[in-house]
Amino acid sequence: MADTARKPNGLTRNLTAKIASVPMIATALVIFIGCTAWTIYHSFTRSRLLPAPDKWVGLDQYERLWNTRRWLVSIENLAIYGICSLILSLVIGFTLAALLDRKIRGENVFRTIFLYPFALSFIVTGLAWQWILNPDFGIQSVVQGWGWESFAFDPLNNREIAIYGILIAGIWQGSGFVMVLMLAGLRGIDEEIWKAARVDGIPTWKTYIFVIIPMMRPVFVTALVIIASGIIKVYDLVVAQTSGGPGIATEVPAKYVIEKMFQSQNLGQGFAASTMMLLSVLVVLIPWAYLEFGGKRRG
Amino acid sequence: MSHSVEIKNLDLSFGAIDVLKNLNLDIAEGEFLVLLGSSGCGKSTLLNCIAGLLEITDGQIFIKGRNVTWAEPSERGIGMVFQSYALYPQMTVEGNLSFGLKNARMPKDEIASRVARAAEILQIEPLLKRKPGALSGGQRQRVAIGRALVRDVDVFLFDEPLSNLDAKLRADLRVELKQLHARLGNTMIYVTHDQVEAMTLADRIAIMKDGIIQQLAPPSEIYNRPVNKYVADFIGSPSMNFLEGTLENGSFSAGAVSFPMLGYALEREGVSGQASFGIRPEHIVTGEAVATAPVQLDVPVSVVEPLGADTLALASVADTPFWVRLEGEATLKAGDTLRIGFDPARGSLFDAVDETRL
Amino acid sequence: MKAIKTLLGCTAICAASAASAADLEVTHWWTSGGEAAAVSEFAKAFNEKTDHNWVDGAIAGSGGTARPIIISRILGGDPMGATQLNHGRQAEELIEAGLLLDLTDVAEAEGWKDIVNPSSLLDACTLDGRIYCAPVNIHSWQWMWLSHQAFADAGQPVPANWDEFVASAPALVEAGKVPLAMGQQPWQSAGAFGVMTIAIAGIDAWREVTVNKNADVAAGPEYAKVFEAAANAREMAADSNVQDWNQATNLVITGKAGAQIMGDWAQGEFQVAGQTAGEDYTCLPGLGVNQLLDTAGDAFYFPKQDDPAIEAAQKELAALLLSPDVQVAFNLKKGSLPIRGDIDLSAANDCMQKGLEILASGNILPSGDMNLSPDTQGQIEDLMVEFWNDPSYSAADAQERYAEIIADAD
Amino acid sequence: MADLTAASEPRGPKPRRSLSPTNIMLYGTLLLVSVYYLLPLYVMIVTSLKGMPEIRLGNVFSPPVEVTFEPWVKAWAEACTGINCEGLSRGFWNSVAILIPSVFVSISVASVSGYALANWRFKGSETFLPS
Repeated sequence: MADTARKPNGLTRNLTAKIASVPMIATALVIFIGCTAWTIYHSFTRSRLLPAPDKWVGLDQYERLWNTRRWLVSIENLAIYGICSLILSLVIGFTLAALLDRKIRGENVFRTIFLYPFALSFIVTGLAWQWILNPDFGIQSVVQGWGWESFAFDPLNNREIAIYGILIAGIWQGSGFVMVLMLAGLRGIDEEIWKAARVDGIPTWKTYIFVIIPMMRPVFVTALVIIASGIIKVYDLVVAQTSGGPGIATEVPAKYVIEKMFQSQNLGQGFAASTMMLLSVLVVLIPWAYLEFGGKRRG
Repeated sequence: MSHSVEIKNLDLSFGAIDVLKNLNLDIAEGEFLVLLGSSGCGKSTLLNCIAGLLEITDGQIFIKGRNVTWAEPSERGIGMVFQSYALYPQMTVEGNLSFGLKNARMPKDEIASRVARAAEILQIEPLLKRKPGALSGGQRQRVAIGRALVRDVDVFLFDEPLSNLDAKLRADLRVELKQLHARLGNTMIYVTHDQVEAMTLADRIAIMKDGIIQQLAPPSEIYNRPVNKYVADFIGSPSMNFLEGTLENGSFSAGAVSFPMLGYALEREGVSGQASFGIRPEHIVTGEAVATAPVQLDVPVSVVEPLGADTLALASVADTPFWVRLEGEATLKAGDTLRIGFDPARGSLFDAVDETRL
Repeated sequence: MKAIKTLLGCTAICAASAASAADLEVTHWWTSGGEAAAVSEFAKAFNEKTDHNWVDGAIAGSGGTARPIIISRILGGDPMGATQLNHGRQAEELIEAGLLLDLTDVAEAEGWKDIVNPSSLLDACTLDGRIYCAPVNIHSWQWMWLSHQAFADAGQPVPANWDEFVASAPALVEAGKVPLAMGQQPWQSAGAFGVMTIAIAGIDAWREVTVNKNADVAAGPEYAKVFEAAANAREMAADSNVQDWNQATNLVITGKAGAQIMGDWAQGEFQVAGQTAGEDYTCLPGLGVNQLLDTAGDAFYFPKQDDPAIEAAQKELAALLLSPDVQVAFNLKKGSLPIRGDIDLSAANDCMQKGLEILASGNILPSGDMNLSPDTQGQIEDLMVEFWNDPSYSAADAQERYAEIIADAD
Repeated sequence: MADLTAASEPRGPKPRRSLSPTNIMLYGTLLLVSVYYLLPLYVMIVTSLKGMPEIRLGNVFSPPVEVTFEPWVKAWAEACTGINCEGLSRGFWNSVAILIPSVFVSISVASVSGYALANWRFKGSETFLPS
């Protein structure tokens, strides 16, 4: 708008572009902001099956939410899953990309192998890993069949480590895509940087850590966004693999929201939970955005 | 061993494609050698082979008398400067200069003194704490040179280091490079496709084509006595004028034009047959000087290009386009007839078939 | 198509309740083998006995998956002709919002008040004196299934009630059996707990808590006993490493587990396995303590439609669902009890007969579905699934949480 | 360096062992990781070729004793949802029917928006098109 004020023909400049952007801006405003506001408002009401804007209850839904063990466990699980999958996806994805970037034979075959899980739905992924991790006919029984009787590997049936069973499947599905992103990033690095490092006598691994990885910051940010969206999608995986069990050991916030809204028919509670999810996303996002964009302006 | 770099029978092929063919090259201690050629001629490839960045198919490479054919780039005693600068973007200038040294576990004070010396030589002391992103192209290239400098090596390799700079900066940095060479006295091998750089910087120029060195000689010899038509055509701007004709009894004739090759030192006595005669536009005289020239012609002018310091005129001799360089601002216009003259002894004769110098 | 049929229906000007043919989409989540066979009895009867056409809208997955889809379709203005729901409070708000068809005239014409037994089923369909759903069957939770083989292997007589069962549990463990088979789906944990409540705390305490939402009783000594027993049962079920209820039932069938607390639908599994009640397995209604059955079940609701022809078809289907021969055909396949006491079910097996007797004697409870809102039930399920799976969750803590939920219940 | 000076006259390409420790590490890691990635695919395919009794008996990794394509046929054309027995084919065509218009709509919306963003850099346009 300041732009318009400064230049007399500001309004007509790029007029077609401005008109073309109207639907997008309108959609963004109405859908994102409107729906968010609507959801937040209703989280302060006693809405059951139907939204009840007149049944105002203040912070009751939030009080109940934070007194619910299942919600606390869900948050904890999401944190464990989120941090682990973030780190592991990046590490595995980058390592695989770096290995494939060493001009190896059969690169296409390996790339396809690592990427195909990404094309599968979480439901299929969940079921396949549920079989594999099943102690009665999966890995555990096979290893025990080899004679190692005391071998125990049943993450999906053990409350303490069940969330890591989900993680195995999540990494399996998501890391291939991170690998492809990283590979594209590595291919985008100027060949002469590598030459310079060789002339300088820097070992390959050191070149990766001190030169290449810092250069790939934008790729890492992209990968981070994609992994983060995968973390939010973990709902499907949990439903397919464990339905939140054993007990409530693998519950996740999204599952809480959906079950409260549709199965328990308590929209208010579901909205309160989803508002908390939004809030936690903002808590992570705002400082990051501040550092990212605030820093740019200073520089 | 006065040879600094010695290349023996070097072959390089990628699959079925031969890039370098049985190449031999000796470079003397402290020499500034320029590898010159159009793109795809193999000059950068040769440089990468010397640096050890490409594995050769056959042959040997010696640096300072040591066989380094199988040595890693960092063990060859070379420093290299790249066209894209190839600085480490996330490190400061100081970091860029010292990274390789730190990695070689050099003592800290030694690193500091080397970095300080390089920074002093290249006048980049104020930039040491900055990152490459905050530097101009010229500054970046200095840092890149500095990174080669701190390695304290015998041979510097430059891979088109100035091509990414604008014309003005290029000229400035060219001069600085020449001064640097004079100050350091190292052997330098410099790849470029810019003949001005080659002519001004080089002690010797190696002109390459299709993976073969066509001529290896000091600039003046390359300019005055090109060994073949390709070299003659490649060097000089505008390039050499060629007349296609015949050489008989020491006399060259093309169409209506004919003149004796008086004073021209033929490679072999008594050759004759189909030949090209080449003469550079700047070796053609006009005005009063014509009177003393052995060959004098009246030619029609079709195009005039004033360049300020001099003027180029496109004329026609024996139905062949013929560029003439006139001193200063000439009062010439298209359609005029120009009287020109030249000395055949300053020209070059090439065999019409194998294009070698006659 | 629909429009043309409507047009034909209007121009024909037959009787007021024009019996013009309509396509009626019916949604439900009866997708397993036996369930599908049962629902096709409805479809067959509807297609044969009326001019209308049953369009099957089965939704794969359990009620938990299907219910949100069904409800969102009704709320979203794309109502189906009829839909299965558990009767109870799930549809309450839909009725209040005026989205469901009033079936009172059908009920009166068919005399549902007189034939539906127990009458509480019809109460669950009633709001402000109007009837909104057609109950089709009764499912009861209050059963314990015991494996004769497991007890024989342990050298124990088959218990006749919960206390005897608890007493024989150590012997079962010694014989390498899992005393109590238990799946890990939340509703299983909550259901088993409900069954134990009635058996252990007694009907009065249960009624005080579930119907009157008395949190003091929920925190009181009767319920403390229930939680102790549940904690004990949790230990007995510790080695039962299965997920689905039918896997748990299978442990009982194969004699790997001593018993399972599960509703009458478990009986279908025993039948499929070729076992005979009384010889291979025993069923104990009310855990052999309080012989009471609750009366949960399935009902059909009819979302309001603009088209009078469809409305007529909806009402015809409602009447048909409760007709005697359809009830018999459906319930024999489904393994559930019919909602009318005046029909002949001599083909039913022992356990089903036991259930019919209890039903006839009037020892019935209204189902938790009818008393507690889905929200409260959801909270109890969350509590139970955690309690049953986490040995460190003490009975006292769980009871405290339970009392909180009851105090907040509406 | 020691082995270099020891060699009489280095000439031509540096000799390399194809089974160098680096290569063993590289391909070893890749193959090992491939196993992790292929395991579920293997399990899915193997299981889909087994009959029901075999699935109940064996473990998920054992190859099928009797290969049967029946589950495939069943999934595609015969699997029942309620009393409809059309298998996946119905869902597949539904997916196609939804996919085509949704792709069309999203592409047209995105191209209009993309045009706007490409031509008009306004404050906050990064929000819609993070770069």
